[in-house]
Amino acid sequence: MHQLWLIPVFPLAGFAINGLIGRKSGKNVVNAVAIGSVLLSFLWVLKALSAMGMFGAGMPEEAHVERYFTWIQSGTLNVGFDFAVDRLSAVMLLVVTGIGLLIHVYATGYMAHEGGYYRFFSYLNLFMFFMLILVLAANYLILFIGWEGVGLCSYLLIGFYFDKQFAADAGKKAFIVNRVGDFGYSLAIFLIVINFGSLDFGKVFEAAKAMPVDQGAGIFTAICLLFFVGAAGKSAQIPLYVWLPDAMAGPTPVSALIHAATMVTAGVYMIARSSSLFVHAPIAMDVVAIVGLATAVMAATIGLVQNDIKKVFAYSTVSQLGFMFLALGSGAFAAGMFHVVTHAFFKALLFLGAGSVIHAVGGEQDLRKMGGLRSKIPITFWTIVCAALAISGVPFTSGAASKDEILIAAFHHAPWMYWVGVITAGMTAFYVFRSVFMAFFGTYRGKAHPHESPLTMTGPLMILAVLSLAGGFLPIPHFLEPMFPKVLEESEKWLEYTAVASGLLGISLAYLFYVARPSLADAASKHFNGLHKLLYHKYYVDEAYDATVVEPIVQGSRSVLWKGFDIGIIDGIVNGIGHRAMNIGGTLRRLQSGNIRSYAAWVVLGSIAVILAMGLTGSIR
Amino acid sequence: MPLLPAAVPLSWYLLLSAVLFSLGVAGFLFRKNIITVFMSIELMLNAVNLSFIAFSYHLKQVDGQIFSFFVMVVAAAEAAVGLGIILTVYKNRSTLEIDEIDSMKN
Amino acid sequence: MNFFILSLIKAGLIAFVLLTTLAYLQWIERKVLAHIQLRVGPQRVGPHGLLQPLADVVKLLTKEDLLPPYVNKFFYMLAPFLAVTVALIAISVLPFGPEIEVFGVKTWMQLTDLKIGVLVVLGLSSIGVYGVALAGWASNNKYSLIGGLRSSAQMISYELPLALAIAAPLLLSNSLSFREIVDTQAGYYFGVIPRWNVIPQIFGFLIFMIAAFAETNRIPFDLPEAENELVAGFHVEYSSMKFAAFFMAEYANMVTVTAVATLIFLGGWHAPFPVEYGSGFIPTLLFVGSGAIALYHGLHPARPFDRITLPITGVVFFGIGLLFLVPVLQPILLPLFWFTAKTGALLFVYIWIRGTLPRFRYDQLMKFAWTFLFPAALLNLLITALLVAVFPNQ
Amino acid sequence: MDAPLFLLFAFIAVASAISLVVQTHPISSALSLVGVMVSLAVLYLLLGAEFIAAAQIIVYAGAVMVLFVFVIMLLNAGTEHKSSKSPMVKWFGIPLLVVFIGVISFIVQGMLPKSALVVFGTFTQGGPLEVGRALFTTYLLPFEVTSILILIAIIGAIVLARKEI
Repeated sequence: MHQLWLIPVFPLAGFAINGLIGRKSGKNVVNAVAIGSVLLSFLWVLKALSAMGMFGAGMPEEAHVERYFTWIQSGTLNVGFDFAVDRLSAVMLLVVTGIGLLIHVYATGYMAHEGGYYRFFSYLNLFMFFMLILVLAANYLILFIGWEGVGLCSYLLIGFYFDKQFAADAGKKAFIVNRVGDFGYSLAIFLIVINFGSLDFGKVFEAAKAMPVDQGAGIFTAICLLFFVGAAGKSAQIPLYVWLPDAMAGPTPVSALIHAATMVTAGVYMIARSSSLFVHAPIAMDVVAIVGLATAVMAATIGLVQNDIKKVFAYSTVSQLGFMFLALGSGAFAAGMFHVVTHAFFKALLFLGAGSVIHAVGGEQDLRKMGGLRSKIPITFWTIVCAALAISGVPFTSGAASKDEILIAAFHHAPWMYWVGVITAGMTAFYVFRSVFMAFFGTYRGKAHPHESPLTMTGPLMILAVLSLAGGFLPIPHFLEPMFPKVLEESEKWLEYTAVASGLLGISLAYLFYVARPSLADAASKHFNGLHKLLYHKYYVDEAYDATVVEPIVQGSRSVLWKGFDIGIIDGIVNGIGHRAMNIGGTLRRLQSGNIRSYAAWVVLGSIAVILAMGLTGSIR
Repeated sequence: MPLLPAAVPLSWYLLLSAVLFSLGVAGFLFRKNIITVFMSIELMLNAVNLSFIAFSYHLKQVDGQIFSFFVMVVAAAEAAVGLGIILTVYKNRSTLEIDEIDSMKN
Repeated sequence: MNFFILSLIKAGLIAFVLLTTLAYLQWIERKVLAHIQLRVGPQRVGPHGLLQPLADVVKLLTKEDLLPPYVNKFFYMLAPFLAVTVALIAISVLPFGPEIEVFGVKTWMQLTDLKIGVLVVLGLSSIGVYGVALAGWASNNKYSLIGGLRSSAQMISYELPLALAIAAPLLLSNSLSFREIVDTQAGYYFGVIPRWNVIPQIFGFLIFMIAAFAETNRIPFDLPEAENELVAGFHVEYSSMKFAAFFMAEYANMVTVTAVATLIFLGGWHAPFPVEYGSGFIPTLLFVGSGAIALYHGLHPARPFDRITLPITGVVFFGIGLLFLVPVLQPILLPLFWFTAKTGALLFVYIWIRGTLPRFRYDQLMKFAWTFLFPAALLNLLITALLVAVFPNQ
Repeated sequence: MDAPLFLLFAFIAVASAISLVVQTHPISSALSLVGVMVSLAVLYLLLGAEFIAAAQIIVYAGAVMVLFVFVIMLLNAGTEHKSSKSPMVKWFGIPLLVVFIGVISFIVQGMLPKSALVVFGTFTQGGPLEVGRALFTTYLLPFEVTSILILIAIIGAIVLARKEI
């Protein structure tokens, strides 16, 4: 026993303490509780993992399971409250607690002047709690607890500025879209219960492995597709990605922690976790790969023209998540998880850097009103450049290592996917550097007085910058290899070169358009006006959803459910009953003389009747 | 030949209890002063207590007495609250006639 | 039938002694009060006013019995007799001494012993409220009504601390029968200090005595009868024998309460120190000593009035003192002496306080009962219960 | 001695109860009820329930009824007027009661063996010791609950007795 339960309990305690007494206590107390709880959790993760031999002798391949108590027992179904740690969750644990710790530290600087300080940190701790539950879960139901919990926290944190309409709407949107995915996920859980009689990861995967690959394909496909629906909701894949860009309404640390580094990768984690099931369902794998690739392309194209710095990075997140799903769909689960980790580093860094920039220019998020910040906030600039290099796949950075593995796996799956992926990678490099150049080069176009952020913000930036650059050398794919089914892997050098070249090309194009010849960008957008407009308005997806889903539901509810069913039938029944009751009551109320003594007489009459009845039937003796 | 038996049957106690209870009911039905009505209720409770204790004797167990003890407690609590209500009623309506207090009718 | 005859004899004896005592208690009170206030008190009727109670009885019996109009006759008549009856009944469960043998018949110096004797006394004292309340109400007089209500409220309020104060020594004695309570107080700590409940229960005793003053409507708690505030409280309309009945009830209550205090707290008829140290000679010494003093004063030429009475008294006291030395009478007389001495001492305290303390205000009185006396009694009971539970064999 | 005592106090009880019902003045009714209670206490003693008898006197006669008498005196409630607004009672009351007593006595007579005599002193389990033991062991929970009940009653009485409600 490594007392795994302590890992999530620390943040939970932090949540409870801050939530209960945070309003009264000072900021220092809130900081200490929030950061301390996550720090303790992180240290406990390190202790538990090193006790398992992760950093030394090597971790055992089977999971370490801790069983606490039986949660649900119904018939043959037995769901325990169990936690488990294997290599996969070990990686996730480190990412979640490590990045989470950095972002907590960062947030103390970023949120220093915001209202609802204690509320923010108690939510953040609650999120950590649920995320750790999700990662530590030893069965699908516990995972579902965490799954729902992080969704709740995401909603709470997106809507953190609940007095602003758009933030509240964005929160609701995220919540509702996630519900769709959760519905798929819960259906998948039911199917698993029906087919395997258990929700335990160990038992389900044993049973799946024992089956021949081609057997039960239909049910496996169904389960996996439903899982993918859930994953698409949580990890923002087509068609459920629409909530993630709006989620940027929340505070920037939230975007970094929840909507870039951890929660949105929960879908990837879950599918990687279920890899034993997915290998039985090639159709589902193909769907995952294609949807992932489509998401990557679509989000990247939208990202090309956005002007809000956080929107750009949000679409970039969607796009990178698409890459991860591409990897999963191609069977390269380890590569997908590796990208989760590296992406957590550089995307968290990008968001935190963006936060630092926004902080510096006084809350402005529009790239067109920045510029020339390079010399004013140098630390932010250089750390963001590190992240941008990593995401663009420049050699020897973390992004290059993971992205190359994904693209190679995609090539082995289907060469056309590789090519589309390479082009997308180029676009990624282009739009990321576009925003870097727009923000940091040229002359300052805003009105604020930019200033560097405090050490609590730049410190995490620098740590993440180091990780973004050097994270590629972590032996994560090798570490995860035994967890997943084998993929044949014969790296061909030209594949890597092509990918790197596309990235570099993207960077140079961005330099050309936004530093060397700024006029070219305007000219291009004028020339491709229609396309630009289409991209700028995100393919009109939100509008389409409004027209096809939201409006019909609202209208249908209003006209059919409300006016027809509710008023016509339900109210009709209720009111009808009421009228009948009034009529009957009108007759009966003659008995209610209001005279206590008559009532008493009736009571006596009744008792005599009862006693007589009992005496005559002989039930008294 | 004694005029009376040396001891009385248990049923006499129960009959006494029944008679007292009926008199309590009668008081409840026929009296119009709300306090007297309340006292009739107490009389009924007392009658029931007598039954409890008679049965306690019959079964040679103390439990019946415990129940009558609880009845007393309830009666005391009831008297405190009930008399408070009566005082309030009197303050608001300045009458104790139970037939006059019938604003709940119809 | 032996039982009935014996009970009748005892009842007659007790009634006679008690009624005489009540009458002379009045005389003693007047005398003591007078001396406290540097007066002489009743002096005319008989030597030193000794026949004054008799004269009072005659006066009360022969006075016109007024029946004011507009009173509720039935209850007006009922109230005083209810009061005095209830007060006298309580005496029946009180023992005055141990089991004795007279002419070969063994009997207790008590009318009847009940397992629940203490509860009976408490119950009777709670019934006693009716006499007062009814008297106040039936007189159809606002002063008497207020007096009656005040008195009833006061008696109900002080009954709680009274009962709680009694409950604590009951825990020590583990019985509700007066006999057994007294028996548990026999014997001496270290051979000298009496095992009376008053020693561990000194607070209980004080609370009991304070509550007893209120319960009997005595100064400083005699609000219901406050002459200058409420004329005379609930019995303002009463005269003649009915007034005497209330008077008797009050004094009977005093005797009951002091007797209960003696039985529960002061060890009943047990001597305050062992026979081995000569407690058996105390009464003889006392009576002989006072007889000597009486003789001395009687022979003094400056007191011509007492030339006859004081020497006679002295001789009688000598005789009584010698009676205590007769071995056959000792087991009867000694316990009786101790019991009477203790009760008498407490009664003297009653009179003494009446001569000393002023009267409370009514709100002070109620506040004192509920905010101090009641919590204190409760606390005393709790602590006692705790100690009894922790040291069950002490 | 049992039978005369029973008959005497049963007679007093019934007479007092009738007096309760018949008397028009509330005070008379209240004192009649006290009479019922006191005679019932004696009957309890005959049945071996010493503690309950004492509690009957102290709690019922001494506390509850005093409260009644108080309220009656405070409100200065007079005699009742003759009026009846409930025809139900007027026409069916007496017959109903007669039927009621008849049914009950019929059932009681049938239920109990004739030989079940009440002899004073054969049942001595009603002292404070036994009652207390039962209260604090078997019936501990109900006993504690009554304390809450009494607390509620106290609060209720205080709230009701306030000047404004």
